Amino acid sequence: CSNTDREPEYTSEADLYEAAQAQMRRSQWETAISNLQSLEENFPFGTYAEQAQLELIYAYYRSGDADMVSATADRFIRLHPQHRNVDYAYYMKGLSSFTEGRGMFERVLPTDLTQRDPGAARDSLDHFAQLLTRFPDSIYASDAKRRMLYLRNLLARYEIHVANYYFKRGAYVAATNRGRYVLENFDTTPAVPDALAVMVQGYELLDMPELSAQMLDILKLNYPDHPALNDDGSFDFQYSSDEGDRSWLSLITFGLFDKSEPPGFDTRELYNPEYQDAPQPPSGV
Amino acid sequence: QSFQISDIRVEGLQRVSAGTVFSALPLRVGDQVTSEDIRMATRSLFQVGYFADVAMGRDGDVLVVKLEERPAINEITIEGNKVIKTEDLMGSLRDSDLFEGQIFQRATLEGISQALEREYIGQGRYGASVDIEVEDLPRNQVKVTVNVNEGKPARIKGINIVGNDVYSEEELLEGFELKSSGWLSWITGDDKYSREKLTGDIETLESFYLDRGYLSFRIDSTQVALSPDKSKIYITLNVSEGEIYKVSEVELAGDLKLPEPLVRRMIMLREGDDFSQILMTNSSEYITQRLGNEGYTFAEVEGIPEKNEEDKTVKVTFFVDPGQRAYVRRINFKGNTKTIDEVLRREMRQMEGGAASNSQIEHSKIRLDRLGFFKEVNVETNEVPGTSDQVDVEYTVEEQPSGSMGLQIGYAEYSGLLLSANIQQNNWFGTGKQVGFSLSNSRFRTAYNFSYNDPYFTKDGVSRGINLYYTKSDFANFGVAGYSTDTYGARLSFGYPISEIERIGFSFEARDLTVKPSASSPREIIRTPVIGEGAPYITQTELEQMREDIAMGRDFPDGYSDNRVTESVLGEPGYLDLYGNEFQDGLVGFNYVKSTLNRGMLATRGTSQRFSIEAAVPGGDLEYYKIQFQGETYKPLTRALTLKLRTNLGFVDSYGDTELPFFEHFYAGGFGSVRGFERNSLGPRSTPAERSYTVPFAWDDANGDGVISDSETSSGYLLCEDQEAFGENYDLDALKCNPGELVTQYGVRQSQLSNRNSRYDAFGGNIQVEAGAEILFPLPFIKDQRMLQSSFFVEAGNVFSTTCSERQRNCYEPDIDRLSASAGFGLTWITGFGPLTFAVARPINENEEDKAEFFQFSLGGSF
Amino acid sequence: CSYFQFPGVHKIYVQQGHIITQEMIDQLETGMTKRQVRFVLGTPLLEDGFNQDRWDYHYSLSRGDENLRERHLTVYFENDQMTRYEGSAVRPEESSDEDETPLVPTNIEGDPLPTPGEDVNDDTEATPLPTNTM
Amino acid sequence: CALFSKEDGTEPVELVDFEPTAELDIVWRSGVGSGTDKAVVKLQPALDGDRIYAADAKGRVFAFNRANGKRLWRQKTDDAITGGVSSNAGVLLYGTGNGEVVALANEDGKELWRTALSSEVISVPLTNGTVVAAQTMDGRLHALDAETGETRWAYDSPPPVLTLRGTASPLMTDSAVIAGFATGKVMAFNPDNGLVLWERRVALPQGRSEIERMVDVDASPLLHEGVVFAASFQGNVTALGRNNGRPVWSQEASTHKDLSAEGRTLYLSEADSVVKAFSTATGEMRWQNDQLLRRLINGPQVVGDYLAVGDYDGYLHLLKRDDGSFAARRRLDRGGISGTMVTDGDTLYVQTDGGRLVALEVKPRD
Repeated sequence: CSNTDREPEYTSEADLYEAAQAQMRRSQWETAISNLQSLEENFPFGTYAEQAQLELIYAYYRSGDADMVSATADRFIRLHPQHRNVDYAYYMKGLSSFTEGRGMFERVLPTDLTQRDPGAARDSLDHFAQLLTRFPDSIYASDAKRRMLYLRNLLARYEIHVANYYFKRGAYVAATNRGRYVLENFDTTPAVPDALAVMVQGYELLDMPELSAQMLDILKLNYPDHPALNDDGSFDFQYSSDEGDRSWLSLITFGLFDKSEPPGFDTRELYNPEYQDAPQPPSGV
Repeated sequence: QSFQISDIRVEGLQRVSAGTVFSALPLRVGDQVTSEDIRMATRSLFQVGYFADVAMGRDGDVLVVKLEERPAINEITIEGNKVIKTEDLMGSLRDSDLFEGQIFQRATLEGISQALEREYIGQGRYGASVDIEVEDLPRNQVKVTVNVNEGKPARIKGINIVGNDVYSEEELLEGFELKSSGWLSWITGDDKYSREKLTGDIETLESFYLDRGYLSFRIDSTQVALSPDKSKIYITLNVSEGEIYKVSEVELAGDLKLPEPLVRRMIMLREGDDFSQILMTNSSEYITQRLGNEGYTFAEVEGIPEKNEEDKTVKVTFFVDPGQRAYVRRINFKGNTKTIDEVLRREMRQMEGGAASNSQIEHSKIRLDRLGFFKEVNVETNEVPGTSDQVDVEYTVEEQPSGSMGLQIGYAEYSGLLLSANIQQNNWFGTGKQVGFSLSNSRFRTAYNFSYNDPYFTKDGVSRGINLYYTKSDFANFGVAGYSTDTYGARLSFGYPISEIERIGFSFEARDLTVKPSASSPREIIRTPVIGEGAPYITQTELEQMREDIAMGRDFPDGYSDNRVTESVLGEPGYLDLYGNEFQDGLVGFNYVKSTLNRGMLATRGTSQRFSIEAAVPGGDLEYYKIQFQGETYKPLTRALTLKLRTNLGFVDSYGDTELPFFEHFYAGGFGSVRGFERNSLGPRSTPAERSYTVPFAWDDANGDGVISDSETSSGYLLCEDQEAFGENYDLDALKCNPGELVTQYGVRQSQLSNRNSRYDAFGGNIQVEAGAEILFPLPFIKDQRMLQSSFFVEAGNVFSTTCSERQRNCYEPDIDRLSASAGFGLTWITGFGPLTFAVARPINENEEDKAEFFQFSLGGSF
Repeated sequence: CSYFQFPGVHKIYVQQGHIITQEMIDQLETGMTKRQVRFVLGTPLLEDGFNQDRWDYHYSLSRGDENLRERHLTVYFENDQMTRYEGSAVRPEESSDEDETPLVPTNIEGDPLPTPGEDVNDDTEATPLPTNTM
Repeated sequence: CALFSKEDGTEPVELVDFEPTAELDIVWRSGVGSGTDKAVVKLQPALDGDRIYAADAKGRVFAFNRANGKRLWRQKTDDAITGGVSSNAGVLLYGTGNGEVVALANEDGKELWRTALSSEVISVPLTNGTVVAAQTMDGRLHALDAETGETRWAYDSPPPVLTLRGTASPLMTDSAVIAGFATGKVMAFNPDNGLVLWERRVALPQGRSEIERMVDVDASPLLHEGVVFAASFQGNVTALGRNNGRPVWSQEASTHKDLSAEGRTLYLSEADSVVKAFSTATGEMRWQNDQLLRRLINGPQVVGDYLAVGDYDGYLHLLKRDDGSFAARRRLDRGGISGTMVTDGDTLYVQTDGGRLVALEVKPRD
C-alpha cells in the first residue's frame, strides 16, 4: 500500500494569502476556502493567520455554507477572545442564520415571509442580540439593529395574519390574544396599529364593549389614519355577529362564486419599510 | 524577597495567543509579588494544559515568563476501520475533545484508544483492539496514526429461558428484540448484543407474563456469558412463573369528573377475569385520554393491583387525579418555511384559547400528516411557565416536495420537434392550492391542460376546482394508435367534508370530442371496405382513392361503379360508422371518499375508499355512465412489516340506445394496475383492419422485351381473374389474386398475400377488476425511510367486456382465472421532480395476448 | 356572515374560553386575593394589560356559524382584593337536560373504545392506543 | 503490508510435522449419539468399575464395557444434556439446559430422581455417595441428597455483569466440596451442612472494559497429592493447601479447561492453546509448547509418560511429559475434540464432539 502523497511544497505565506484574496475577488469561493485553510494549518502563527480566519468566515458565507460559518466563527471567538475584529465573528454568525432560511426559491419568487416560519432567522435574533450586548459600539451594531428590527416586524406581522384567520374561524378569544401578544412583545413594530384594530374587533365580538371602546380610543389617539376607522371615528367591523350582506351571485351558486370574505387587517404599505442585503468583512490587516 | 512587577514579558509563545496566557496569569503589572505568588502563577499556567514547561524568571523588576508549548495535533488518521466509518470515529474523538489543532498531551493517547474501544464495544465487537503511533512533525506538531483491528463481531448464539413451564421458549422469545443468529440476521443485525436491548427484552418478558395474569412472575437472575474467543454471546434468563391471579374486585378512587358508569365502561378488567397488566394500563390510558377530551390535559390515572397470596386473587384500584383543566394559550408551527401558516392552522381541530383536548391535538397532527406536504409532523404540549393550567402546543413539521415537474425537449424524425413541460404542485407557493398545467407540442400532437383546485375555498373545507383541457392530434397517416382523439372542454368540480374523514364531491363538465380513425383503426372503430363478395378488405384511404378514380372516369371492369360501392361493399359498420366521430357532451360526476390514512403520501396505516359515478347527460351525443370504486387498506404485521391490500373496480355501460363509446373503455396493465405487463395491454383485443397490399396491375409486354415500361401499362381497374384483360401470356397464378378483387393501374410487383395487420392492439373493456396485496418493508442500510416505500407485491387484474363480438380475441365475460397476475418488487421514491417508481415483476398467470414487461419505470406520475 | 351552503357540510365545533362551573363560583368570596381567585377559577385567558383590576372569564361554543352557548363572568378587584363578580356558570348545576351539547366537544367522529374484556392473547403487538380516533 | 490475504492474525496455526516417537493405537471405538451439536457444553465420559458411561447433547445416555467398548445399555431422554456425566456409588448424574440435575441408576440407566435448580447446569454434577454437588450458571453451588435429590443447602455467589460461558465442575472429596466461581474465587464447603471451610481468591479482575475484568474459574479444581490446584481465565493458576486453602504458589495463566497433574508436574492448556507444565511444588514453569496456537485445544490428560491433548479439527496430539515435544498425532473425528478426556492410567478415553467414544493406548515406537 503506498503512503499518501505528501502535500505540495508550501509556497510562502504571503503568496497563499494573495492567491486567496484574488480568488475571493473573482468569487471562486471553494478554491479560496481551501487556500485559506491550508494557510491557517501551515502558518498558524504567521502574520496573516488571524486575518485568514476572518476571510475564511466570509468565504464560507458567500459559498452558502451556514454551518461552517458559525463553526469557524466560534473557533475564532474561542482562540482570539480579545481580537479587535472579533465582533465581526459574532456578526457573521447572526448574518449566516439570517439568510439561511432563504433558499433559491424565496429569493427568486416573491414570497411573503411574514406568513411562514422564519426558520433559522429566529436564531439570528439571539446572535445579533449577543453582538449588541458585547459590542454595543461595533461598526456592525447599527446593521444588526436594523436586521433585528426587520425580523421583529416579520414576527409581529405573522401574529396579525394568525389573528385574521381566527376571526374567519370564529375563535375570537384566540384572535384577541394574538393582538395582545403583539402589543406586549412587539410594541415598536408597524404591526401595532393592526394589533389594536384586532383587539377592538375582538372585544366587540366577545361582547365586552367597554374594553373594545377603550382600545378604540388608543387606536384613534395613536393612528388616526388607520383604514379601519370611519370618518365619524367609529370602527368599521369586518365581522359582526349578525348577518352580513351577500351578493346575489354567491347566493344562487351556494357561495361558490364571489364569496364575500373580509380581507383581514393588513396595513403594511402604510407603516412597514423593508430591509435586505449584507455588507463585506472589514479589510486591512 | 518580593518585588514590584514593572512589566511582564512572555517568551516562547507559538500557537497560543497572548490573551489566553494573560487571562490565566493571576499576576498583574504593579503587583507586589513574592516567590510564593510566582509558584502559584506557574501552577495555574500549567493547568491551562497547553504548556510542556513553564519557567518564571526575573530581569530586574520585569517578570519573564518562559513557556514551552506542547505540540499540537496536526493530523489524526484512522486505519483498519471497516464497520464504523471514519467520520463516526472522528466524531467520538471530538466528543472527548481530541481533534486536529488540539494540543497533544500524554493523556490524549489514553483518551483516543479508550474512546475508540468504547465505540467498538458499543457495537458488540468485543475482540477489537486499538494501537496508536505518534510521529513528530516540524514546527512542534505531531501526526497521530491510529490502526484499529476490529476483530469479529460478537454474535448472540443462544438465548435460554430456564424455568418456563407454561409458555414455550419460542412464544416467549418471539417478542424479543435480541435474537440468536438466524438466516436474516446479516440484514437485521438482531443478533448483536446491546445492554439496552436486553433490559428492553426483560421488560417485554415481564409484561408478557403480567399481561396474562402471572402477577407473582419473577426473573430470578440473568447471565450474559461470552465464549473464550469473544465471538459468541449466550444469554440465560432464570425465571419463576408462579400462578395466575384472578381479579377479585375493581374499585375507583379519586375525583372522577365523569359519571361513574361511563368510567366503569372503560375499564376492561372485570371481577373473575384473569388479571392482565396490559388491560389495566390500557384502561387507565383510556380514562386519562377521556379526561383529556374534557379538558383535563394534566389528568393522571393509575391502576394499583393488591395481591392476595393465599387465594391468588388481586384487588385492582384505579386512582383518578384529574388535575386542573388546562387551556391552550398558543399553537405554534415550526419548520413550515415554504407552506403558509393558514394552510396548517386550518387543519387544527384544537382551538387557541379553548380547553386543551389531547385527542383533538393528536387528531390535528394526523390531519397535517394527511396533507401530504410534510415528511414528518411532531407535536409537543409544553406548560406555559408561571401558570399551572395553560399549555402551548408546538407542531414541528419537515416539508417535502409535494408535486412533480418535468420538461422534455426532443426531436424524433417521425414527430419532429417534441416539446413538453408539465408542473403539478399540490402546495402552490405554500398556499395549499393545487395547481397543475402541462403543455406538449409535436408535429402530430399538441395538448394543453390547466387544473386548479382550492381545497379550502371556505373555512369549512368546501373545495372548488376548475380544469381546462385542449388536445389536437392527427395520426391519420401514421398507424401508431388505433385512433386518436381531439378533445377540448372544461370541468368545474367542488366538494365538501360530511365528517372528519368523509368527503363528497360533484363535477360538471362540458366536452367536445372528435375521434380520428387512423390507417390501422380496428374494425370495431371503423369498417373496413371490401369490394364484392369474398374480396379482401381495403383501407379507407384506398376506398377514397377508388372513389376518386371512378369520379375521374377511369375504366372499371364492367359492373363496378360508384353505386356498387354500397352497403355490402363496406363490411360491417364500426362505431364511428354508426355514430359519426364528433361528440359533444355534458358530463355530471359525483364521488364519495372516506379515508383514515395516516399520511398523505406513502401511507402506512388506515383505510381509504373512493366511490365515484360519472354519466353523460341525456341529450348529448353519448349516453353512458361509469361507476368506479378504489379501496386500499394498510395493516401492521410486525414492527417493520405492513400489509397493503388494494382493489380497483370499474363498470361502464350505455343507458340509452347509443352503444358504449370505445374511448370510454377501461384499460389494465402497467403502474397503478397490474405491474409486470405493458401499460394498457391487457384485456380484449381489437380486430385489426383488413388490408390488402397487393396492388397488381395489368401489363402486356407490347415490345416483348420482358421489361415493364410505362407505355406498356394499361390504366384503370381490371378484375384479377379476367385473363383476357391481362393479355394471354400473363400468368395469373403468379398474381395469387382473389376472385372478385379489383386491380388498379399500378405496376405489378411481387404480390404479397393480403396479410392481416399483425398487431392486435388492446381495445379495453367495460368491466375492470383489479386487486393487489403488498408487503411493505424498510430497505436495509437506508437511514431516511420517510421518502421511500419498498414492497413485494402480488397483483392481479384484467378488463372484460359484456359486448364481445365473436371475432375479438381475448375478450371474455368477467372470469376469475382470466385475471392476469404478476408478482414482484416495487419501489417508490418521492423526489423533487415527483414520485419515481420502479417495478420488477414476473407474470404468474398470463392470457395469450398479454405482453409481459419485466422492468418498468416512471417519473412524475400524477398522484 | 353565514351564507346558505350545501346540506350536511361538516362544520367543526369551535370552543373558546373557560369552563366555569357553579361549584367554582360558590367558592368565590369578596376579599379574596388575586392568587386565591386564580386558584379557584384558573388563569384568565383574556388578561388585559390595561385593566389590571378586572378579570374576564368568557366561554363560547359555536358550530359553523351557529352560536350554541355563550357565558361570561367578570371579577373586579381593588388593590388585590376581590370586590364583586357578575356573570353565570357555564352549566348551572340544575341545567335542564335539553342543553345536551358537551362542554368540550370533540371534533372526532366515533370514539371507538375497545369492547371490555377484549381477548389480549390474539394480538401480536400490544394493543395500540386508539390514536387515530376516526 | 498484505493487501489481499484473508489472514488477520486470528486463524488457528498450521500443524507442524515432526518425527513421531510413539504410536496411538485405537483399542475400540463406538458411537455416542449426535455429539455436542456445536453448543458450548461440558460433556465427558465417566469411568466407574469396568464400565464407562457417556452422553450426548440430545439426551441419549450410554454404558459401555470399558475393555471392549461393547454397549451394555442405552437410555433415551428428551433432556438437553449440557453437563455430564459422572458416576459414583451406583448413581449416574448429568445436568440439563433447563436447569435440572438428573440421576440414573448406573446399573440399567433407569431414572432415579430429577431436581430443578435455579439455572442451566453447564458442568458435571458429582457425588460422594451421600451428597450430590452441582454448579449452575447463576453462580450457585447446590448440594442435593444423593438418594432423593432434595436440596440440602445452596451457596450463592452472584457472578459479575459479564462472565465466561460455562462453569467449573465442583471437586468432591470425602471431607469437602471445593468449587470455583465466576468471581475468580475458590471456596471449600462442608458437604453435609454447607459451612464455608475456607475461601481463596485465584485472580483479581483488572482492566477497563468488562471483558478485561473477566476472571472466571471455569477449570474444575484438581486435588493432587494433598494440594488443590485452581486456575482462572485471564488470571492465575495457584496451588492451595487442602484443608486451609493457604496459597503455596501462584503463577500468571489464563485457562478455562480442566487441569491435570502427574508426579511433580501440573499441566494446563492456556486459553490461546499453549500447553504449559508447572512444578507442583514451586509453580516454576518447566516447559511450554506453543505449536498448537489458537487450535482451541481441550484440557490435557496424562497417559503413561505422555500428555494427550485434542484440538478443534479432531486431531489428538501426544506430547512428551518431560519436555513437551510432540510424540504422536492422530485424527479421531472431523468434528473436533473439546471435552475433557479421562484415563485410568494406561488407556485414554476420548469423547469427540462428533459423537464418538474412542479408547486408545500409547505404544512407544521402537
